[in-house]
Amino acid sequence: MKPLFGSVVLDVACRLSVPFIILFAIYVIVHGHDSPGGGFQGGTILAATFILIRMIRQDVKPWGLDRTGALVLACCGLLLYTGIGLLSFLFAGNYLDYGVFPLPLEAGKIRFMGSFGIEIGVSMGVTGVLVLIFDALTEEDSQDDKPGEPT
Amino acid sequence: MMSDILGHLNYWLATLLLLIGLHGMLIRPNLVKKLMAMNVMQVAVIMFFISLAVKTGGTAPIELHGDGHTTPHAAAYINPLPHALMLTAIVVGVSTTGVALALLIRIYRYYGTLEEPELLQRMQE
Amino acid sequence: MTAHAPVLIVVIPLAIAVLVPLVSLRSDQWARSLVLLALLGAMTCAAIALAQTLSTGPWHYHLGGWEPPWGIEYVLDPLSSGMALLISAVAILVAIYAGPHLSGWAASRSGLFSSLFLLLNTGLLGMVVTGDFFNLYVFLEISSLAAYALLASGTIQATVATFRYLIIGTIAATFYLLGVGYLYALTGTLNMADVAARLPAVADSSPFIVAVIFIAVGLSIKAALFPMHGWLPDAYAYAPPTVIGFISAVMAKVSVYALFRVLYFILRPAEIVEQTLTVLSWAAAIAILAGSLLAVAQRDIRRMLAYSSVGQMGYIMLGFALGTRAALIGALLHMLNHAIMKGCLFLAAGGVQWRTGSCNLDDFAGISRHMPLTMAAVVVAAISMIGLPPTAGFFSKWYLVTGAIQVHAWVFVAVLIGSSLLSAVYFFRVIEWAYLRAPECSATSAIRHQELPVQMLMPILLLATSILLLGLFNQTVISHVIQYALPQGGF
Amino acid sequence: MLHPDHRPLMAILVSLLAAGAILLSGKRPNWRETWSFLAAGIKFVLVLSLLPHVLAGQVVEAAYVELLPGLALHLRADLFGLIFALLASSLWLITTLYSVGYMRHGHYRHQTGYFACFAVCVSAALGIAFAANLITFFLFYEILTLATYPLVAHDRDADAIFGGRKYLAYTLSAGQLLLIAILGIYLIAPGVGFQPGGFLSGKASTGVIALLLVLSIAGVGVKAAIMPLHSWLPAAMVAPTPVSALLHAVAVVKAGTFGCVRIVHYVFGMDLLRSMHADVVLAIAASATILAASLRALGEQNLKRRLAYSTVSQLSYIVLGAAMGSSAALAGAMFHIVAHGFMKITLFFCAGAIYIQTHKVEIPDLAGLGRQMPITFGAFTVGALGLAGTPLCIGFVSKWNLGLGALQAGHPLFLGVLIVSGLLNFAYFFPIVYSAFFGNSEQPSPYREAPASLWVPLALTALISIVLGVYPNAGAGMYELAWQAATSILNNTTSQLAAGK
Repeated sequence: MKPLFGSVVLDVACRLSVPFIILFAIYVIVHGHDSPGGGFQGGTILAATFILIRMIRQDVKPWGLDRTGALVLACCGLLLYTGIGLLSFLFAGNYLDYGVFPLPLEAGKIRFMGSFGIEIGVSMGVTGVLVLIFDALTEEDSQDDKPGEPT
Repeated sequence: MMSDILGHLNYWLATLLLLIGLHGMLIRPNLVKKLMAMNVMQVAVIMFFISLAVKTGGTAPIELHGDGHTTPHAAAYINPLPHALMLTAIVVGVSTTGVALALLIRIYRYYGTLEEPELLQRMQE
Repeated sequence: MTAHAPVLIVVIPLAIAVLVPLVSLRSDQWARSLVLLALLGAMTCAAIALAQTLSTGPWHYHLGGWEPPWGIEYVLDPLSSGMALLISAVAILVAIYAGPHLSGWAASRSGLFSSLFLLLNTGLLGMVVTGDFFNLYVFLEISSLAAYALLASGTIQATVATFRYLIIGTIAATFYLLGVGYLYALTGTLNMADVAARLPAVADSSPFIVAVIFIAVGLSIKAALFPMHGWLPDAYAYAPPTVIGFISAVMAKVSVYALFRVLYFILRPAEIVEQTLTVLSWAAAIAILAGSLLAVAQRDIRRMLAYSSVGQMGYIMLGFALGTRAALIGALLHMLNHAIMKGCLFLAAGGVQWRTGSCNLDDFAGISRHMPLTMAAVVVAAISMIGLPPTAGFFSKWYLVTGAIQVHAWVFVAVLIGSSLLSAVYFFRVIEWAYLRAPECSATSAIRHQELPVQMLMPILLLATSILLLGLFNQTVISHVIQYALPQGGF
Repeated sequence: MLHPDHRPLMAILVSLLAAGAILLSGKRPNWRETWSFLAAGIKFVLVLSLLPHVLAGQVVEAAYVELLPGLALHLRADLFGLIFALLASSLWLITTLYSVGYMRHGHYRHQTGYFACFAVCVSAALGIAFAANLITFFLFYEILTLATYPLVAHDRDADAIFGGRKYLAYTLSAGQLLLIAILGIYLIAPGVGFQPGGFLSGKASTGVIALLLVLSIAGVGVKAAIMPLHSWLPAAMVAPTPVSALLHAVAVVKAGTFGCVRIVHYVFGMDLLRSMHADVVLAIAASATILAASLRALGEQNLKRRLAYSTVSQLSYIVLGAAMGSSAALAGAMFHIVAHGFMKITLFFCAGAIYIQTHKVEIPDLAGLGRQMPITFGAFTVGALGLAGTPLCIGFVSKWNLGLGALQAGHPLFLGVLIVSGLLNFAYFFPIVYSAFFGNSEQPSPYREAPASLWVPLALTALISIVLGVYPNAGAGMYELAWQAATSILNNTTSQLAAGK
């Protein structure tokens, strides 16, 4: 693969900024419950790191996240999401009714934990899908794989 | 007349954006420009929804804990629903754009053009 | 688990859709079994829901336990659960049919394909069961996106056609969303039942008129009603044969269903809705004629079938727009019938394309000798499309014509009858080629001269049989299901 | 309805099952034909077994699955229906025998599909005969249309395909007209089955009834080949001869005329027709068809096409009888369904036998052939004489009754039509017979008599024509059936016939 933007300056800038971006992403995800933010936004930010690394360092496999990895990540995230939703059936609640989980916490916290799980699932899904979209758009020999898309 | 326009400025702006988008999608011969126009059109609807929820001096409907803060009166909250909806609409828009770009890349790789007249000509051959 | 059937209808395909790509990394066979399992699960849930709603009335399910109008609500009544049952049943047959196609593909590709197919199902089933305007939009877009990706996986022409479909489809969805925005601005709620309750206060305002028109236009585009049908023939003609049977059978119908539900069950008493219905009835009449005429002019069988679909969607729309009891029964019955007939025809056409490589009239020459069973199914489906007894198509046409006569709409009677004759022209042309013409001798490899494999043949024959059974036992369907699916009052 | 009798359904199903069995045993001709014979025999016995019940005035009927609200798939063997059923099942037996010989000696291809479609056609014909309401009638009527199409286009050459298209265009359009008529009738009178004497009287305004009548007569009139709706019939002559025989003697055109009588007398009723003067209009149309088609037949040089025009003309006898509506006219019309069936099938069998032996289809080429094929041409002569209405032939019985009916109904003009038509019949058949026996053939041709599988059936039908001409009640008592049916209709007609007493 021919380098797209490869240069030392960009490389250093990338190295410097990536940890902070990830930190910010995690912050946004974690505080999705009670402040602006959440899984979508956080997942998008997280995906930005992967895409940045791919663009600048020509590393198609940052932290092991190649194409298949992205697919697996997306699927696992969405499975987490649907799984938590389905889990509430076990405790006689409706779908996504995570107030019913028998956790040793106060009622509001239980809802928070449930939606936090959902946010993590969503952010994994969004990250995976966005990376997949990026990969699909930049791949060289075009076999027509289309990415799935998030909820 | 003037008051109609000024009183509902947000509607008129949204309509204008919508029309710009529609015009681009239907008239522009370049497929990428069609796609951009599509995004403009989606933004028009998003703007429309968000403007429905605008409240001058309102705050985000978030419980802020800790000292020094007083919980504002519920009437001061901005309706969060349109924002949540438009977040979803944005995600939908991004996905659509993603799929559309993938299609465009495939078309470009095969035909070497994204101008519709040329494309039609090459498809005939 | 039966208490959660309404949400499981949607969640099972969704969950499996994200699971399938993972599983297909390990075993393709397992992934495909999972797809079937998911669809079977969705169908079982739909069947349970149908039985339940028929005995106890509509079934409301609140997601996350939030009461409407704050939370999203799924509403199952005989109409929506019947539609869900139809969608999932056709999906199962198509999933079985797709087996031999997918066998030739790389595992990752077929996994994605299956996943998208399930997502398409999720979207369509969600559109059917949801009781929330915005949720409907989301599911509409999920189904559309999955459909774009599936349609584009055919030839390069399919990609171009799909891009056009994407542009038009997005316009449609945006229009719908804008209409919903107006409704929200007027009523302050997105729950369908809640909107209906608050409607009388605002039914005369001009924003309401705008809302109705935007929603009607948006969903009509998705339903490929005549002047807005342009995207359909290309998209259908070039799409991979695997999915087209499903997409042609149910996708446009779900949009018609959504339009029907919104107009009849929620917005009905308003005057603008009546006017919209009148406009729609004329558009439908033109659609019937134009679709049939254009179909006569085609030599590519799948394009012909696509134009025929434009005409047939007109039948359904006309029945809805006429609005008498007989016409509504006819429209609903035709929805069911057309899904089965068109599914059967497209699957058979796809089979021919799979064997011969293309799907022109010339490819059909003398094909009855090599694919007798497939062609027998085509004949049955074609007779049903023309509307001759004892096939299912006759009976829906009977009700539609009865409905048109009851309101003294003689033009529509003539249109319906004339379109039958036109469809006789283009379907008997196919039959004539398939049975009476000698096959061309040149360049025929042995593989072309074979009946389809069992996996592909079985769904086709099953659909053909059900056409006959549905015809003979249509009263059972009407008296046990369809009559409960009609909107109460308003006649 | 207390004891549903399933024999009508079984009679219909037996040939449908046979069609399936024929398709499955396509590779083995002997099996295929065995199925045909077996089904034809069983069917004939089944229909015959219904005869005593029906003659004794019992109702043999059974209702099955409900097709439309209040309208079931309802089969009933009544007097009139049984006439047609007997004709169709007996002629199927004979035609099967003939077909086997014809198709084998003519080295035809696609025989499996041929025999299967044939079986379906006969099923549909029986369904039409036993239909107890319009929707059942329409169902089988359209099945008949569809099943006949492959037979018409059997040869698969350009002519055959064109003939098939023309046939479909006419019959499918007619079917749609009939559909509208049936829809209208059921909107006026929901859920009513056929009743002798009709059930529509007083249900709607005259204008609506007249419209429905025109639509339904146009609908069945195409199959009955009433001019100007006849032109598919000569075009359909491209089919193999047994098919033409089936088209003209048994299934299609007879279904049309049968439907015509059914609709006029069991749906509308003579009273309604008279009140609108539709009877006269219909009778005049029929008379015009009789004469015009006879004249047209004179000018045809192709034997089968001449026979086709003869059919067009003869069928209108039946329509004429139905339109006049007096007791003798009705009985004559119904009996003419049988009479024409046997006579015309004889003639077509002869035409087929001639074609198989000599490959000649033009009438001038037939000169002198009668001396080489005496049995064939003897039978031909019997059929021709019968059609012209010579005494001692079956055609005389029906024609006599028709003439009598014309006088009863007070329309002596139509008697004149019948007589002129009889003369025209002589005019277009006699030259064939004469030149065959006494004409000089140009070449001393080595043609021999047709093989037994061909001449036995045609001799049989010729013989039956004569026997029934002498004893009209012989065998199945169809003459008695016709009279009883006519009486049952007229008993339910309130207005007294002008000359009926």
